[in-house]
Amino acid sequence: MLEELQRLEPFRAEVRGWLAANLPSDWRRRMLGASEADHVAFQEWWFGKLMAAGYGAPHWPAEWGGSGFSFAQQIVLYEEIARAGAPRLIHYFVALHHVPGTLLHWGTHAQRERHLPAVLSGKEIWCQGFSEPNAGSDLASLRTRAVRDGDHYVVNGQKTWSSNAHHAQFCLLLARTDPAASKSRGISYFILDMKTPGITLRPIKQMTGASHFNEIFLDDVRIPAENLVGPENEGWKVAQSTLSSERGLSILELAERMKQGFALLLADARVPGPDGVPYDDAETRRRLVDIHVRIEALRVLVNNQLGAVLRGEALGVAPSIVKLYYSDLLRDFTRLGASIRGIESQHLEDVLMGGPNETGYWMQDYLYSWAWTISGGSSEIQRNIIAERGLGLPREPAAA
Amino acid sequence: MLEELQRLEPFRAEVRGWLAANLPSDWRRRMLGASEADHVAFQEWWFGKLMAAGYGAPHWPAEWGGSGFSFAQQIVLYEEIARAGAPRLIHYFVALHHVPGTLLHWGTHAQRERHLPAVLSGKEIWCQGFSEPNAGSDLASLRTRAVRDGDHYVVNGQKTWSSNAHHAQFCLLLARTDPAASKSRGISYFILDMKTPGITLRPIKQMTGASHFNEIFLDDVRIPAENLVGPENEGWKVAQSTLSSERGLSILELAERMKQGFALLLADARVPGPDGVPYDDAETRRRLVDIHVRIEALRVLVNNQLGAVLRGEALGVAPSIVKLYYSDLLRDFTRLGASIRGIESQHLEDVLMGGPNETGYWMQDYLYSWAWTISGGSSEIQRNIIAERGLGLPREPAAA
Amino acid sequence: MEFGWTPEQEDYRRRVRQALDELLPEDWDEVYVPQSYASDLQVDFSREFCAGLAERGLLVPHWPREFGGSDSPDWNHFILGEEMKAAGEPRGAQYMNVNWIGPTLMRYGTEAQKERHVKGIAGGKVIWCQGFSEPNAGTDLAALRTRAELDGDHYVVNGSKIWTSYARRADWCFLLTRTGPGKKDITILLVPMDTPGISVTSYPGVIKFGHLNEVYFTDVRVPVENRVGAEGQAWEIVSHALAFERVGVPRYHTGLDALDRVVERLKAEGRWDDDPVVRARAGRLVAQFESARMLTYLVVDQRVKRAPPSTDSNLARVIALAAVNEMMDFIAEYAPEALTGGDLLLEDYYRINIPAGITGGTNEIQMDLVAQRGLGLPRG
Amino acid sequence: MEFGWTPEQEDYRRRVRQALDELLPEDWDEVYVPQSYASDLQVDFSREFCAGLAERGLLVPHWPREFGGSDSPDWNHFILGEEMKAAGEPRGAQYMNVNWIGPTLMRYGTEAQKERHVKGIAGGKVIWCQGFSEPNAGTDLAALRTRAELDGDHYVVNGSKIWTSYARRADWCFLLTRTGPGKKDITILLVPMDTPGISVTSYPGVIKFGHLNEVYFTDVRVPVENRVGAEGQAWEIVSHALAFERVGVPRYHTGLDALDRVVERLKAEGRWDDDPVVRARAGRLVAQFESARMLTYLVVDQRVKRAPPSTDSNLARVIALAAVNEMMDFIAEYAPEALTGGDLLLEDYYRINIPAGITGGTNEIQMDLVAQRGLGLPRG
Repeated sequence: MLEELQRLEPFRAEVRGWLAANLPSDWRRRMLGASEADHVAFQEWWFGKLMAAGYGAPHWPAEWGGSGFSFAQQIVLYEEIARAGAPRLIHYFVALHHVPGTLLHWGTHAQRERHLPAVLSGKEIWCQGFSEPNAGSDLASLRTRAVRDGDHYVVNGQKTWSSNAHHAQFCLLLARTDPAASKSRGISYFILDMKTPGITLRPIKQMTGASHFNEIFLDDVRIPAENLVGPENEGWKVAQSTLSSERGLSILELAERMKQGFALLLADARVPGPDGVPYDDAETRRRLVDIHVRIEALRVLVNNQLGAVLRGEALGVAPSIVKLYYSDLLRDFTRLGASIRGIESQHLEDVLMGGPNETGYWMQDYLYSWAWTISGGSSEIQRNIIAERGLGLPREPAAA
Repeated sequence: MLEELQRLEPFRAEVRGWLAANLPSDWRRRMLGASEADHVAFQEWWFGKLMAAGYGAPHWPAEWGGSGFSFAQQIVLYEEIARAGAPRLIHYFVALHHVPGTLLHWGTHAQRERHLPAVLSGKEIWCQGFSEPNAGSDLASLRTRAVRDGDHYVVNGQKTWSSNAHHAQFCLLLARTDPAASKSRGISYFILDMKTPGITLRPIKQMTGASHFNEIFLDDVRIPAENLVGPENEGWKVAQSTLSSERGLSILELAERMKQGFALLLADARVPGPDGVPYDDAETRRRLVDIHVRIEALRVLVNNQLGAVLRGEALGVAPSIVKLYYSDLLRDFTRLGASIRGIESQHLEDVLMGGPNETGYWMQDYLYSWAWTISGGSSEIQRNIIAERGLGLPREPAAA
Repeated sequence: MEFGWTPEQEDYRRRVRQALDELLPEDWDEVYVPQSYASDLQVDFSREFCAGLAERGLLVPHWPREFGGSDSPDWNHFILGEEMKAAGEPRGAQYMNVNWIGPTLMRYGTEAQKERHVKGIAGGKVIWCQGFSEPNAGTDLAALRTRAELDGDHYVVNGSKIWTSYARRADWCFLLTRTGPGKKDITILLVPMDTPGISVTSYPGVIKFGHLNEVYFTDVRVPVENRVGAEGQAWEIVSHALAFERVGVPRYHTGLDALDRVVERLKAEGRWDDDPVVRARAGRLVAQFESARMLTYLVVDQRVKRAPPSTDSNLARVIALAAVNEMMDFIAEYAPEALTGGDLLLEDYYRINIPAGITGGTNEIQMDLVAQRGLGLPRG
Repeated sequence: MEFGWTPEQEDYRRRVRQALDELLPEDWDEVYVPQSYASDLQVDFSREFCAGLAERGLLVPHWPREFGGSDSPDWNHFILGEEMKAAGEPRGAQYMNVNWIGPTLMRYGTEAQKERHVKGIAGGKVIWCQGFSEPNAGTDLAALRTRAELDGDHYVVNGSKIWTSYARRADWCFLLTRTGPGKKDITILLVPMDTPGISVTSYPGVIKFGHLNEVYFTDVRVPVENRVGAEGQAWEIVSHALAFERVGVPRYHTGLDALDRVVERLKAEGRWDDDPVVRARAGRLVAQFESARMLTYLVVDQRVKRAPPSTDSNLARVIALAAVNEMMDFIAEYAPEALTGGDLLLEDYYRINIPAGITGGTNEIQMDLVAQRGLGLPRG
């Protein structure tokens, strides 16, 4: 992997130069506590800049308006974006990764024509409607129902932990079309227009005051049959394409940003705390070292996965391992930050919109780390995937 | 790194074939609870076999009787030895790694001539006299004194956690020659003949009943001046050569063996326990997955270090990170094993001489993991190295 | 050894519960409690509630009769505290008044101060705030920088205080000021919050619904007669005051309540009966909170017997804080939705305990104390 | 609430301590204790020691007078146990005799059994072992496979038992046998260990110095009159017997002793005074052991008052086991040399606690019990 990346040093220099010239140096100041509207506008502006430079859709095929970069180029690009501390394109995450990953494989031509160019125009924000309340550790046990009614499906149910649903025009929705089938069968996959009547959003108010996530209530929502993606009752398979569309690049970005977050914490740890005590006592040192070691391990785990993608190898449960490792680490890391800053951490700061998971407001970061764990396929789900597919342990008892 | 290793597939096949043909299938049975004498004889026999095949000293230069293998070849060889579950050459570890690593750089020609061929003959076992009791986390604070007296040095003091000292003919010894100099200065490096009068050994009896380690008491022990290695008072520098002589291969071997140990534990976890309860409950699954994830991370950390060696890069604190990661993991892993086997673990089994750190007698393995942590440069030392050199934190307060 | 309450103590507990029944509004649990004890709503309500307690002789029963108390036994005082805490501490801001500000003024105050403030507190209608912490000084008195300079018969105060709960509604501030350059040159002033030059700014905080207050003092003139004790006597007075807090809040009540709430949620979701792991964790939490309860009782018993100070009160806090810490993790793991608008009471419990549970600095210090003083003592 | 001992209880404790002073050899701590309670040396010594206790009325004081006891109050019995444990439990094997084998036989034994065994136990010179556990059955009675078949006026026993402490020196075995195919067809026999067909094999174990015993029964003939109760009555009898063990051993004494020893080592090495981390950990341990002590006292108090069974005894064990677990890690991290021949007493503490501390299965079960029964109970 390294050799391939070394050959890309000129490309890396080019990206770095572009970022230095184009990333607004004051973006953090502008986005600290920014309004939702300002943040939407800023994300759209920054995505437009990236698109104009050819960096906005590096993994999209050229025929659909992307840069058609090699995977190695994508790695370099994501590394540089993270190292520059550029804003995360969180509003476009689903649209840029999950939408093409799903539609290019399962979508009709009409669906692709309708949505793919719109995504790259920056005008179309997407969200995901997979998770449901009380589904516990098993996505396949979802209960939202879709019933065929002429040339429509009528959907009733509830989704939760949907990121940025309040900004989204469309949603990738899973609903059960055959209630008699066993768990992962009888599920279908839809494109849901968020303007359809019968949709109600309830923001999930995090303890930090922010609400990145929503519950989505679906009450006799009518979806045209042409918005079905893939065959009826095969939605579980379609969803696998969605979930595997992101081949390690966003975790690369997160791991790279975490390294920077750690540098921030190290700097914090050198500052005397609110009680005038220097925080280089033995226990704090020990905890800092242990977190550092785990960040190093995360980085090589990510590289390992990227290497496997580069070589075209099957990933197996590697993505779950990396994701689980990251989630646990993010929680322990931010908790250490909160503990080092002590009483100061109780002050609630403005949220940095589009910032990393380690903003340096450690208590907020710690509280957010829980939401992160739940929203993106919980750690329990990852553990079960690893236990069953990786270790060959029997399925978890149904009740647990 | 991967490409280099792929080119070595024929070599790998050759090694694997040789091991299949030459590794006694009953060696575990023979070495389970074997006497010390039988174990010494067996180690010598196995080392002889390896030497005859050209696998005994892969990293030694050809001029001194080694195979002069490339580092990539060494990686393949160690991987295969570990995967075959071959005995660990624990009696020869110091002699094969630390002795040439030190003497080839710092030794006189006479010292090399005297010792290097003898090591490869299998007749010379070496031990290390670095650690001292109560030295805490700092090797440089050692207190064993060596005073020049004519053409000898007279040594007094105490060493501890010396592995296999009771079998050794020679010892790599650190002693303080200038008590006025600050910590890491004023130390000198000696070759100590273990037959010299004034040496007393006390076995350190582990809870498992085994005693791999010894305390060494030095009472007016006279060492000829020609046995000084490197300049007087420069022993600290010489010791750095010793400690860096082993460039990740033994941790590779340990990590590879740990993967096999985990397979053993997984098999154990499927067997109903002594109370007739199957051990696939949610908590055990969770713990198994977490250990598995950490073993994967260890493996990629090791690969990362080996890759850096292959590319000739400076390792920095990477070896300390890997070592610390391994030690913590070994402890948690074997503890999980003991907890899964429950009451059965209380039965003390015979020790598998030359076996891996995960023999499957989990309680014994767990108890041994503590000794492992202390003996090979404790986890505290590794943490301090990482904190000071890796993170640039201030030195630990002297008192702590 | 004798565990259990006397009939008189049981009666007393019933009396307290009855007062709570009579004084709390019907929507107390639903509306008031989730707003947190430092909310304007609760602080304002405490004037009504504490006045009601005062009428029933339940606001300052542990005080001497000369100050309006009834010299009630320590165990009764403890029972009162347990019941208040179990009800969500409706005394709110005034918990401080009756537990240490009043008693401190009884001992160190001038006759005029006693007449005004001790009586005021006993009436249940006065709100105090505590001007201790400062930016970059935390709880270290030696680092305080808010200055008070004598100018005729007034002190002129300049500086600022942080983490000043209740400041938005307080009538008075128990203020620590610096009156000289030395480490111990700290002096206590009683400052009316409506004095010109005082401004209160509120910031959002994570630790509770509502706000953290900062109080700024700009040329605030405080009459010399508002000084408590002599100049430089603050260390002694504060140490004495804090001794009243030795037992601390009985955290086990709210902890066990929170645990019950999580368990109810898990049962409703069908995740309780078949999951031995979650039950085992809940069981350990019960054990920890009950330990804290027993140790707290032991401390009260020592106080009742006027035993010399021991580290047992620290022990009780260490155990309670460890339990709180585990309880927080338990909520976050097994009922995370509760922390995002799904259960205001659990969320409030979590927020309030963040300083104790997560930042935990105090906890470390307590443990060190225990080890320094508690080991090597004769036992058995 | 009343914490503290009465003068009578203090007197009783003094009496016990004096007996210990008189009866223990001078080298008890140095020679006997490190050999572990199950060593031949200690088992043999217990015949002398317990006889001495019996003479002083301190072996079975809690027994009814008709069986040689003095109906002493439960608290006295507890004090006796605390002191014995603190001294390293010199009653050794006979701890079982007086705590449950004797009382069980009083209730379920025939007159002849009472005459012989209850009296024998009260004399302090008889060693019993407990034939419960079997390979692949653990502590699950339903899975027992050691068979007893009636042949005239004898049972013929075949099978084997594991973890049989004291078996090398025991005079009698309290043996569980299977007398039918059903889950509950378990019957108790009292078997003289010198009966032909019994062999004892000892294996080294990690949990203590010395050995783990396995006992093999080959056509061992046991007279029918040695049966306790009826055939199939073992479940009832064992449940009753185990109820005597509810409090369990007071683990806090040995735990705090071990902690003191580690702290002494750290002080001697200069690693105590300047390391707040190690002190904080030690402090937390003190807090945990003291919690266990208080909860144990609470359980004894309930027993004294003949209160209905609660989960408090489980709570006490959960807390004690958690403390033991942390204590073991503390030793291993801060005094690892103690585990490798450097300190026999610490090493013995560590070994003995391995089953409780590391394998911990029991602990999980206890916690589950607490959660199942202890939550939702009325409080306060």
